[in-house]
Amino acid sequence: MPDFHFSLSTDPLDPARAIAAVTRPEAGGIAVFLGTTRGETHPTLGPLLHLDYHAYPEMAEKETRRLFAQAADRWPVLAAAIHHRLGAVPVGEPSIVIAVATPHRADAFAACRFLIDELKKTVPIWKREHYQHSARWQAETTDHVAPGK
Amino acid sequence: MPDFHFSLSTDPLDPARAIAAVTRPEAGGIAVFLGTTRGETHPTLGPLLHLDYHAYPEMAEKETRRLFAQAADRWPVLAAAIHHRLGAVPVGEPSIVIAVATPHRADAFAACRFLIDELKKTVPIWKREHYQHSARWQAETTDHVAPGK
Amino acid sequence: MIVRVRFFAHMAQHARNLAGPHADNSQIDVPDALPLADLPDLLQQRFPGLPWPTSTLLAVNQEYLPPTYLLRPGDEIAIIPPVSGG
Amino acid sequence: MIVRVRFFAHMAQHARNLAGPHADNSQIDVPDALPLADLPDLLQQRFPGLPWPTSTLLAVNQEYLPPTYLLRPGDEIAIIPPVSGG
Repeated sequence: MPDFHFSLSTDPLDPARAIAAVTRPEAGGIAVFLGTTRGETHPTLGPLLHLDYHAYPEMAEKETRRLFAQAADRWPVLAAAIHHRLGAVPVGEPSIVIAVATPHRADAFAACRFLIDELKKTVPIWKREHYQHSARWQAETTDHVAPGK
Repeated sequence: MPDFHFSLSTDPLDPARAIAAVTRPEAGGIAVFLGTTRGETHPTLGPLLHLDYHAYPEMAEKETRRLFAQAADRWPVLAAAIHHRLGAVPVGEPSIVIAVATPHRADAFAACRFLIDELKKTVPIWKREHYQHSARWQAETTDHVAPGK
Repeated sequence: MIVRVRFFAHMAQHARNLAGPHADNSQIDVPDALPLADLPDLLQQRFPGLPWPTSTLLAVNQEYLPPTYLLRPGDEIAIIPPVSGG
Repeated sequence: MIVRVRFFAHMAQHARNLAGPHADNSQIDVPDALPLADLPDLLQQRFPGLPWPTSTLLAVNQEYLPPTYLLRPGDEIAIIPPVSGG
């Protein structure tokens, strides 16, 4: 199994650290993804100030390692790193950095894309949107079962 | 037209500089690609020591800007940076860093992938492979017209 | 039998509001070998009015498990509303 | 008329070996309004034995141009063997 580096931290993320963690002499390409807090303005809640990320940390790591194992099965991954920030992430700053090294670039892009897409579906991390006039959990804005059901 | 940052330099590349150049509050995703010198051993020429990159600099910039304009036509690119290293690039170090910021991640991946794929086809930069026992231009190893033709 | 139940995001906030400061991570008495599929109804009785997103998933001991799983004493069950990391 | 011709990679090395240290970037006398398509043959006569990759492209004033382009005085023509940047 190739190297996998995972971290959750309230410190600002350093993409150079994720890149260094996956750099290998056998690599021909490193694909990196940064997800950043996008500044936007809600019609009634006002401008977004920051996103606030919370995790179920033990499971977030376990689930992310499972996704990494799937990626390593599908593509010739030499090493990968996923660093997710928790707590407040201001507009313009990254909440996640994913770096994947492979011998050839197409695989690096595919595996990196797979990891961010799957992470967003299953890894237990939640964001709370802090607007100027109010805050709300992203999960609050989805459909709910009828009360009493 | 969104911001585009291009450089050719014999200095080691700093991915953080490319990422900083494209960071925007409107960005939700930044896709980054690093092409790195892959260590390999040729059956007769021995281990690869480094790659040596040369450019037709005026045209390399013009052609890369043309590719960027195509990318900005196809995807909602906020900013992009392409930094290519020239001269000797040792095994494990990047010869190119491409960073692309877009509002949503699928576009960042697509535009970044487009830029590296097209750059490799048309931008006038050439590498010379320095093996332990000999050096050769990559272009030398392709088919040539018959002498005297 | 006793199992541990953990809530997250807005569900954690509501659980605390409904049942006290530790209600988002507490031990609960449930019938022996309760199928995982039956836990949501039981929790909605214990926490009346708790918001429950339609695509909420259940994890046991840090792993998504099928609704047919039969709970065991000491299991840690996490109620996972739609995730939004990345 | 006079145009400038530039060679790169191994073609530059061979041009220098064949015709002196500046032969990879030199002024050359060509017929007026020579179609770009006719330049390779003319260069292969001037530089006998110059290796010429089959997929070599021609650029004029830092831009790939079609073979029908008619050369003008002062044009800078670059002979672009298969590129390998990135």
